[in-house]
This record gives sequence, C-alpha cells and structure tokens, in this order.
Amino acid sequence: MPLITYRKALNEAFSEELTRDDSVFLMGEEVAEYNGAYKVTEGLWERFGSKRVIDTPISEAAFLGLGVGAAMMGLRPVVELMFWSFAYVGFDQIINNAGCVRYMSGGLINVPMVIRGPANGGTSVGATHSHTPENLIANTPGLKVVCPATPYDAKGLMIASIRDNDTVCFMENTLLYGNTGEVPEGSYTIPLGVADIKRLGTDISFIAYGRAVLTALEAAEILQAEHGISAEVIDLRSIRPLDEETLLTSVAKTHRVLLIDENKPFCGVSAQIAAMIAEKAFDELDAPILRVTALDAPAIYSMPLEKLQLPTPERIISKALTLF
Amino acid sequence: MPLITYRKALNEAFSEELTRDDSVFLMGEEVAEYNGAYKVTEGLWERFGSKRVIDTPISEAAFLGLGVGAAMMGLRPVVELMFWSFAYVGFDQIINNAGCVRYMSGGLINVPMVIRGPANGGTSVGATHSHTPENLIANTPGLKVVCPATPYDAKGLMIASIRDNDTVCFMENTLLYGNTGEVPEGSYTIPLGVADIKRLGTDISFIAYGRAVLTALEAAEILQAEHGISAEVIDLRSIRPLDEETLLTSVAKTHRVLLIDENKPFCGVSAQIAAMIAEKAFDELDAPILRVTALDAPAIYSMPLEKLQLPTPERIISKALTLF
Amino acid sequence: MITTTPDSKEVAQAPINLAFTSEQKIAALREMLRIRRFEQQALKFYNQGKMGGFLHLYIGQESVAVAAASLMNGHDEMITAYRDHGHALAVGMSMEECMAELFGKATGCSKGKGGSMHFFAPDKHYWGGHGIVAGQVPLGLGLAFALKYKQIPGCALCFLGDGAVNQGVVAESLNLASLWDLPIVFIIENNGYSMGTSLERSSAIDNCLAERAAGFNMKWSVVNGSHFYELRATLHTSMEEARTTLRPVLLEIKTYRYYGHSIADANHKKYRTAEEIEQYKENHDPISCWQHQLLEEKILTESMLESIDGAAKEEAAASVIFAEASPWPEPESIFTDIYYEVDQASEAGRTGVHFFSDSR
Amino acid sequence: MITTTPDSKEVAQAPINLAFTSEQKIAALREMLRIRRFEQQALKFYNQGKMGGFLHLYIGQESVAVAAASLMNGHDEMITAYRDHGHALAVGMSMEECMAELFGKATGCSKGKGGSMHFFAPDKHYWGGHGIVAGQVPLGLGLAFALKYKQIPGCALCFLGDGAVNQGVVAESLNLASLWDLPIVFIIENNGYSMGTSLERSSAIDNCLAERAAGFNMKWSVVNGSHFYELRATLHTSMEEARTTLRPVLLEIKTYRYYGHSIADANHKKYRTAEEIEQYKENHDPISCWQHQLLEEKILTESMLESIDGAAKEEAAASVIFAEASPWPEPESIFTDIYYEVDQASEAGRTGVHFFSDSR
Ligand SMILES: Cc1ncc(C[n+]2csc(CCOP(=O)(O)OP(=O)(O)O)c2C)c(N)n1
Ligand SMILES: Cc1ncc(C[n+]2csc(CCOP(=O)(O)OP(=O)(O)O)c2C)c(N)n1
Ligand SMILES: [Mg+2]
Ligand SMILES: [Mg+2]
Repeated sequence: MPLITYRKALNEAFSEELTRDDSVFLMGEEVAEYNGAYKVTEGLWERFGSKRVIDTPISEAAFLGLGVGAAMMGLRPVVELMFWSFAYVGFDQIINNAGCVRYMSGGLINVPMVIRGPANGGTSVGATHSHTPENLIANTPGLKVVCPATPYDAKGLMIASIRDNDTVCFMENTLLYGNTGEVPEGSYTIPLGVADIKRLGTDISFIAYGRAVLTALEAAEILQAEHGISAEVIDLRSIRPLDEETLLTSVAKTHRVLLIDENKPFCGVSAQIAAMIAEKAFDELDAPILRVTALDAPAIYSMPLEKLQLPTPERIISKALTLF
Repeated sequence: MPLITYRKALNEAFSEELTRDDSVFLMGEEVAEYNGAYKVTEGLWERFGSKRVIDTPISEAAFLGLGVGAAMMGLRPVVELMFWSFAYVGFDQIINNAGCVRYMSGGLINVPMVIRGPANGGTSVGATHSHTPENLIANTPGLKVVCPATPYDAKGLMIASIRDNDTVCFMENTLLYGNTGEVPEGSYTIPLGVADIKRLGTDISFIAYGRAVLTALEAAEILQAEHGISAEVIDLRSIRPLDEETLLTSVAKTHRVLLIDENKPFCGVSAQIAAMIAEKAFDELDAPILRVTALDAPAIYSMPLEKLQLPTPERIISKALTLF
Repeated sequence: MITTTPDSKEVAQAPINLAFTSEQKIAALREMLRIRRFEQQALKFYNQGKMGGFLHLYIGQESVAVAAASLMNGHDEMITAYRDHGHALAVGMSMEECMAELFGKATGCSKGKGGSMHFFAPDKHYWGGHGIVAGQVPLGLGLAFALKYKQIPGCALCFLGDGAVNQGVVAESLNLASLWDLPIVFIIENNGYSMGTSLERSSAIDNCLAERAAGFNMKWSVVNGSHFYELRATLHTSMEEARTTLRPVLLEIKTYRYYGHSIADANHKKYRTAEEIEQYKENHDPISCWQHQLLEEKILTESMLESIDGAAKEEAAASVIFAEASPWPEPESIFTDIYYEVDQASEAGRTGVHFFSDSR
Repeated sequence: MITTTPDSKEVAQAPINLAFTSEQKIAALREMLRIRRFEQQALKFYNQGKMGGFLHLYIGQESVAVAAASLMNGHDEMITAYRDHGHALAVGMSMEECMAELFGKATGCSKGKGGSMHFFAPDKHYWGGHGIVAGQVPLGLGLAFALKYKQIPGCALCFLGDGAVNQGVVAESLNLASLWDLPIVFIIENNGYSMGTSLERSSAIDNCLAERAAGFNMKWSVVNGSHFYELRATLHTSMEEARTTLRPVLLEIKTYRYYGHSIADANHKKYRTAEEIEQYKENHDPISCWQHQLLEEKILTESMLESIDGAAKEEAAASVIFAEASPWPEPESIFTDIYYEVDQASEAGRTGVHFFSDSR
C-alpha cells in the first residue's frame, strides 16, 4: 500500500467522491485557487473546476447555511472551515439548521453535508484559533462527529462521511496533516460508529481519539518497556455515533480506564465516556476512572508552554501509574 | 420575608444594581419599552430611562460584542438574550471575546458582563428555541455559568453575578419565572461556586440544578413516602465555578448518586459531574453512577410528548430504585 | 406608512397580470380567504389552550405569500420564517395537516414535531418555516445554489421580516447571492414592527430597507403589499430576472399584521395605536382591496364571495375537527426523524450508539 | 488599484495638516520607519523558527495606523484585527514588549499568552489585536458606546480588512452605530486581498466597499492610503464628526501589503503578479511618499532620514536582543489571567472549583 500523508489521504477521498458523484462539491475559504490554507484540497480546483470546488468570502454563517440549503435539495456539500474554531460565527447554522431541520420537518428533510476542517491546539495560533468543538457539536442529536487519527482512517471515514445521509462534522488536525501511513488506492469506507483497537493490551484501557491516540500509543510503549504494564489503546474514530461496545469490552478485560483527549475537560468527550463507563461498567472497575485532557486554560501562545497544555506521554504515564 | 416570583426576584436584583452602580446597564431585544418578552425587566425602563435600559435590534452578535467592548472599558453590561438559544448567532462573541480576551491580553483586560435569559425546554417552542447551553458555555475556561432554581437563589446569584468581575452566563427558565418563594427585600448576594443542599438525606445523593432541582425534590418526597429511601438533593446553583466539595461530601455520606439535569446527555453537565465523582469518590461508591437527563432528541413540539422529554419524578424514581 | 393610492391601471395591464385568468384571480382571493379563516380558527383554539408554544398570525399580510405562490413555475423554491402558515397554504399544503400540526398531532405536516413555526412541504417546493430570525436566509441561498448547480430553470423565494434584515447573515447572503449570480428573490415582508420595535427603532436606513441591496450591486424595489397587481408584476419581473439572468433581487413589501407579534404578545396595542391598526384594516386590507378590485372587474359577485368565504370557513372548521380527532404521536416517535440513517435502519444507522439517554 | 496622483496641495492646507508641526511630521515618518524595521526583524527571526503561529506583516500599510494614531486625542480608543503590530507601535507600545510577545516570552505585552495577533495596551487606549475576522468590530462598537455612556469626548477607531467587511457582524455593527449615534470611525484597510482572494472575488459592490454605509444612513469616503495628508485630513474630519455629532463614519483606505497574508502564505505571488507588487512599491509606498513629501517641504534632509532610519533599525535589533534574553513564562502562568477574581484571590476567586484538569 502506498505511504501517503493524512493530508493526501483526505485529498484522495475528495477526488474519489467528486469523480463518483456529481452532487458532491467542495466549498470554503481558499479551498479552490489557493489549494486550501493547509493544502488539503490541492489540485482539486484545477481538476474539477469552479463549479465543484468553490472559494468563498469570509462569511461562514452564510456559506454553512448555503450548504444546508443545498443539501436539503439533494446536493452533497463538503464545506470547509479553515479552522473549526471559526464555526462559532456560524454556530447557529450548524446546530439549528443542520442539526434540527430533519426533526422539525418530521423527517421530510435530511441534510447530507460534511463540515470539515482542522480542530486542534498545539500550533501557537492562540486561544481563538485552537478550539476543539467535538464535544459541543456531538451534544446535538442530529449531528455526527468524526475525528480521525491516521491517514488510513482519514480517507475511509471521509468517504463514508460524504456518503452518509446525515450531517457529519469532520474534525481534522493541522499537526496530523503531514503524518504518513499506508493508505489503499481507490475507494474504501470505514463505517462511523466503529472504534479501532490501535494496540492490544491487558492491564489498562487507554481510550482516545484524534491526535491523542498517537500520544496514547507512545505512552503505552513506554509503559510496557519501563513498567511492564500492558495498555490497550482504543481509538474512538467517531464520537457520535459512538462504539460503546468496544469500549465496554475492553474495560471488562482490563478493569482500569484512562481517558485521553485534547478536548477541554469541562463536559469534554472524555467526561461523557467516563460517565458512560461509570454507569455501564461500574462492576468491572478496579480503580477510579481517570482522564488526561488539555489543561483547563485557553490555548496559550508561548511555544514551550503550549506543549504542556496538551496531553503528553509523561502525563499519561504518571496518571496511569496511580491506577496500579 | 415577602413571597415573590422568580421573575420579580430578578427584577429586584436589576433595580438594586441599577440604583447602586451607574456603570450597570441592561440591554437586549424588547427589554425596555416592551418590559421584556417575559416581563423580567418590567418597569425598569420607565424608572431608569433609555440610557440604562436599552432595546436592541435583532443583532445578537453585535450587541453581545458591544457588551464585551463596553465591559472592557469598565461598564457592567447585563445583556439579555430573549432565549439562550439565540446565543448561537453570537456564539463567537461569547466564547472568543468574552471568554478569551483576558487571557490573550495577559490579564490586562477583564470583562465584567452578565449575559442572561431563559435556557430551557418544556414549553413547546420547538427544537431551535429549547436549547440548554450551560454545558457548552461552561466548557470554556474564562466564563462562568449560573443556573438558579428558586426565587431566593435567582436574586442573590444575580446580584453576585453583576458584581463579579468576570463574564457570568446566567441561565433562567421560563417555566420558573412564575414560581414564588421567600425573598428578602433589599440587597444580598449568594456566592458563585457554592452548592445548596435543598434536602438532607442519607441513602442517595440527587445532584441537580435549575428546574431539575424541583423535579428531584418531588421525586425525593415520593421516594421517602413510598419506598422509605432518604434522598439528599443538592442544587449546584453555579455550574462553573463548581462546588465539588459539597458533592463529594454528600457522596461520602450516601454512597449512591443519581444526577439529574435537563441538559442533553452527550457531554452534558451531569456527564462532567459523573466523571468527577468516578475519579474522586470512586471508593465511596456502592453502585453505578446514573443519570436522568433530557431525552436525547431535539425538543419536540407536541405538548404531551415534550413532557416526556424532560426528567420526570417517575423517571428519577425508577432509576433511583435500580441502585438499591 | 404605505400610501392609499389604489393599484394603478398600468400595473394591471402588465403582461403577467393580463395573462392572469379570471379563474386564477378568484383562486388568489380564495387562497387569501383560506389563510385568514384558517388562522382565525387557529387563534380560537390556541386561546382555548389546544396548542403549545407560539402562534404568529399572518393575518393582514396574506397577499404577499399568495401573490408569490401564484407565480411559482414548478421549479421555484420557497422558504420563510416562523410566520409561515400563509406561505404553507398558498403553496398548497392542506389545512388539515397544518391544523393538526398546530394541535401537535401525529397527522400534522411535521408529525407534531415542528409546531406553528415549522411547516414544511418539500414536495411542494416549500422548505419551511424557521424559528431563528433570519436563520432561513442562507438556506434560501442554498436552494438557489442548488437550482443553478442542477441547471433547473427556477428561482428561490426567500422571505424575511423587517426586523430580520438586521441579522448579519442577511448581509452575508446578499453579498454571496450577488457575487455568485444566484437565482434568488429576497422578499422582506415589512410589516413595520419586529415584535414591539418599530422599524425606526430597529433599522438605520436612508429611505428604505431594500436600498441596502445597492451596496451589494443588487437590484431592489419597494412594493405596496395591498396592491395585488403591483405585487404580482414586481414579483414576476424579479423572479424572471433571477431565473433568466441569475441575478438576485431584493424586494421590500409594505404590509401589516393585525394581531400581536404572537398571540402571547399582550402589548401589541401599546407599541402602536388602535387607530393605526384600524386605519390599515379600513384602507389597506389586502383581501378587501383585492375583493374590491375583482368586484370592479366584475369577475366576482357578492354571492360568489360569500360562497368562497363560506367554503374557506367550513374547510377551516373541518380541519379543526380533523386535528382534534387525530392521535398524538407515539412516545417512540421522539427518537425518529433525527438521523436519516437510523430511520432507514441502514447499515450506517445500525452501527454504533446514536442516542445517549434512556429511550423513555 | 489606487491612483498615482500625489497628495494634493489643497489637502496639505487642511487646518489639521497646517497645525501639524514639522516635529510631528518627522515623528510620523519615524513611526512608519519603526514599524517597518520592527517587522523586518520579526520576519527574520520568524524565519529562524523563533516564533510560533502566524505572522501577519503590516509592511506597505504603515501610513494608516500612523495617521490615525497621530490624531488620537487622549480620549479616543483604537481596536484592530490580527495585523496589529503597526497599530501597537503607533499608539506607543514599545518594540521590546512587542518583540518579546512574538518570541512568546514572559516580558511580552501579553506575557507570551497572545502572540502576534493579540497585542493590547489599554493604558494607551489600544484594545488589540483580534484573531477572528471581524470579531473585533462589535467590540469597537462597545468602546464607542462606553465613551458616549461616560460622556467622554472621544471616538473609537475600529479597523478591519476588506475581507472582513463580508462578515455579518459588520453589517449589524454599522446598523447599531448609526441607529444609536455612536462615536465610531470604522476604517477598512483595503489592501485588495483577503488571503488569496481579491476584492472582486470576495465582495459584490457597486463602486466601493465603503458605499455599503449608505444603506445604513452613514457617511463614508474612500481615501488613498499613500497620501498622508489626505489620510489625516479625512480621518480628522471623520473623527471630529464622530466626537462632536456622535455620528459614525465608514472610511475605506486603499492600501497594499507587500508580503503574503501571513509569512506561512507561500502562495502570495500566485494570486497577484510580481509586477503588481513592484508597481505599488515603486509608486505608492507610504514611507517613500511621505519621505518625498517631507524632503520637498525641506523639513527632512537625507542625513536626518538616515539617522531616523538607523535609530529605528537599532531599536528593532535591540528589541530582539531583549526578547531573546527574556525568560519564558512560568508553567504556572498557564492558569493565571483566566478569571480576574481568581487572579485577585478575591473571595469570589477562592470559592468553588474554577479549573477542571490537573494543574500540570
Ligand atoms: C436570533 C433570534 N433572535 C430573536 C428571536 C425572537 N424573535 C422572534 S420573531 C422576532 C421579531 C422579528 O420581526 P420581523 O423580522 O420584523 O418579522 P415579523 O415578526 O414582523 O414577521 C424576534 C425578536 C429569534 N427567534 N431569533
Ligand atoms: C471568522 C474567521 N474566518 C476566517 C479566518 C481566517 N482568516 C484570517 S485573516 C483572513 C483574511 C482577512 O482578510 P482581510 O479582512 O482583507 O484582512 P487583511 O488580512 O488583508 O489585513 C482569513 C480568511 C479567521 N481568522 N476568522
Ligand atoms: Mg416585522
Ligand atoms: Mg485585505
């Protein structure tokens, strides 16, 4: 299998789907002629033209709403937010229109749209540009949320998201765009709602998604080598729908859980998973449920300090050790 | 003590603070000449005039941002959202400007603003008008969130919020506006971050806030009368800051927890509290941590069905019974 | 305030009005009456506590939706805000499904899930019914975008209120529509108030709201909503412009609502005078004006009018009977119509957990 | 593109320019040079990897911030977007605190917490530095509101880019400013591009962006940013208008940026030609134009220029040394400057849990 970047994997997903289905189009700030602020859409405007790959003014609310309207009519918009942080100027369109119109119409309407872009801290772009709204969005029944960690997952989940008939909020990561991995050529899908066990283990379950999966894997290796503790690393891949079964199975095996995410802690995704486990697997637990999240402060600019804000292998390991 | 409504209690808080401090002003859609869509600001425009009580066009983003700017300059805006649901068109101003500007300026700025209005389901106004964003807002370090359940709490917390030097997002409830309770005349404050034990009990801790407190109290009475189970009912009052100590003390006493909120479940406030307890009071627990939340669907219009969506005493009791 | 001059002769002679057959003219009157009688019934039963939430009546504005619907070509798409009963009936939704929706019944157009603010009929090119002020405007843009994308020779009709114009997303949408040549007619129903706030207190304008379009290089005009011929002529020209040149247009229709903002609005005689309301009813009522016109044209007789109105009243009354007799939605339906894939029980819908509370 | 006609004689004779002393004129030149030299140093060390995130250079636009700052009366308040170094230096922030901020150091103006996009100096009436496009615009409205509320005889200067104009909140703010008579001057720095998108591709306009103000009953005008006298005269008139009549004004300043949108923008010679950039540098560079003017007026000599520029370069170089020598913020500082009450250790700050992660 070719070794390609996360960025390229997404790019392939778009070109597959643009080719396969005329109703798919890409839209967003600088996605076309500029090739995307992070080059995720590189070459697509040249190849598919201005009808299918569309640059927008800086009007997120309007073009997100446009996407919803076009999707109601049966098109399949893939709308880029240059950063998911900018979703907040169009939040109403996402929550109320994409999220509620199906229900309020008694099922007469569906909104087959993908809203995508990076959602991550860690790049010194400051508090307003480093939001991770997966928890805020996944709070809304009607919306789906996907956070891929690897190039392989990114491509397969993106194709599945574009083909999904509901709105999928797809959260990428600028720190992952350059990562490489093996990715099949051509089309394949990874179903939403299926977690992936990225590392088998027996002593503790690390539950993570997005970039935190890689941090968790790193921590797991060290834990094995230095402490002889075998951590299972589960990648949620999709936040909503959520693969609770895989999580519960792992907990039933390891009896110890550490949740790792780059979300802010208060009502973050790991809070939801912790609550779920405390309800559904309580009797399996041999220790408290612990979490390693982004430090609970706005994203700081200063480079060395921002590194401390996101989960690190060290923080994971020291937390994990308290459970034994 | 006079028996007054929750609505009137808030109204008194405003008139106390408008009188006490010239830098306080109220602003929002229909708050002045119309007396407020829910009459919470009744009489204030007449009494304090157009400089202090200000009607706005339907431009939430702009007048929320205006509030932030004015607060940076030392004024103390109390900005009404006719419904908290409408916050989503001004979400960026709340999260990025009110929430982050202090941090990004290295502490040169603070934003002493109150953003207030009702945030509740249960009145058949449909999915887009029934949001409860306390979890979404409290996710942001830099913002505070308050959800009073009683007239007494509403007044004391509102005065404290107006005097607070950070942005407080104050969430009321149209279903509570007409409720009455004893409220002292004149000025008093209830500190943010102090939960209130609304009912003492020994067998199980019910943790709730806002209207769910009243539902929990109802359920507790029935549980006592019909099942001889003594439930302690704790009202968080403020979501952020959070009084973890009172919660943990209660759990250490009862060893059983049921969380009740009208928030949507996925990453809702009760998820955060459950996660906190599963971490910090794990060894005190004799049973799984359970939650009773709004049903996980958009708010439905149909009157009898919407009643089923919010926590009911029946749902609370049947969940509670599974813990014994 | 709008002027009292009657619909001009000229405009009645516009080709689109000449092509308007007597039958169609009567049909337009019938639609307006149906809307009014429907809403009067709704009001009655709302006041009896049979409905929840808000009830925003369209009474006084009926000409606007009816004129627009009378011009839809089978490819055009319509979308509006929460004051949506008139548009719904005008595009052909039945009184029964609409009334049942108000009653929160399973037979309602949205199965009782949407209520008054959320009527939809995609099969009739009607996309709601939206409760967040101006939230529907970029959706309208999306309808126009899809028409152009699919090369369908229609336009989008996107209604909004005078208060809605001050939501930022409207300006964004005007810019996009003009920049991208989208076939859309934005229709401001300027009834003078947004809740209790008069236009002067909500909007800084030079002469009129519609003029803001000029800053976006977009055509605009202002129309008297009581003048049915004028309305139709201007709407027609604008819709044709949108359909054929793909250039958007912004129209401002001067109209008026007789009731409060919603029925819960107990203040509505405080922020405007009783005389103002009476004056409008007397001189500008769109139904009276159109009736008068048709009587003058001798297309309509008093007895025809009576029977049309009688039929509308009966239909409205029957819709209440239908609604009352209809069942409530099943509690299980709380969890349907959220995710398409779940509803279809497709593989995507069956994979992973989609809902995170107990099901009851 | 802007015209090449030089600053007119007339405008140089405007009272505000006649009152502009030779010293002040030289000071204005010095400010522009300081900004340019500061940013050239910043660029150099950004490229060496000493800074994180984005670096949006103001080079090419210096006249705008400097002209505006030269007119501030001690009561006026300024706010801008993320391209904020020029404004910061123009209002009197030191190169050291600004450079240290870019380096992410504790001695930075925001203690290393804000970075390039977030410079603030409330004591100098400077309210940032904001990263969300147009997010600062309603804050500017709030500054003007507070001035009026407190009856302070100043105005707010609210800067935004040409791309920012299409954010809805800008239209909302124009409406509010005009409706409520707020003393604010909105200043569009139209450098022709928002990232890689030219004005034509982002904005549907009739003649210019500023004209959109007309729809809000607001005065507007368009100014050539290379003409310092014209800039000052128009800004002065607008600011006086705002201060004395409380009427807002919208100005559009034609200007240009030499570098990419940010330094990460590797594309910036793709969406515009090298000739376009050169043409501007040759004929419109605001520093050259002003230098030329002052040389002609014989206020400036070549040797003075050399020494001013030399001093600016030295100051910039020294600021780098200061920044490099400064300490990183302490890890503990991650949790300060979030809540005022916590920072003060007030009773409110000590009550309840404010933070929900481990502290490290
Ligand atoms: C974003 C938002 N803000 C406020 C409201 C509350 N609200 C509903 S209708 C309305 C007035 C709208 O007036 P207008 O646009 O003139 O329409 P009309 O009611 O006159 O038809 C307001 C303030 C809302 N639904 N959404
Ligand atoms: C809401 C939002 N959308 C998009 C961006 C990304 N972005 C930052 S600057 C910019 C271009 C702005 O151009 P303009 O307003 O002309 O200002 P200039 O950069 O030319 O000074 C874009 C798209 C952002 N920061 N915020
Ligand atoms: Mg209106
Ligand atoms: Mg620009």
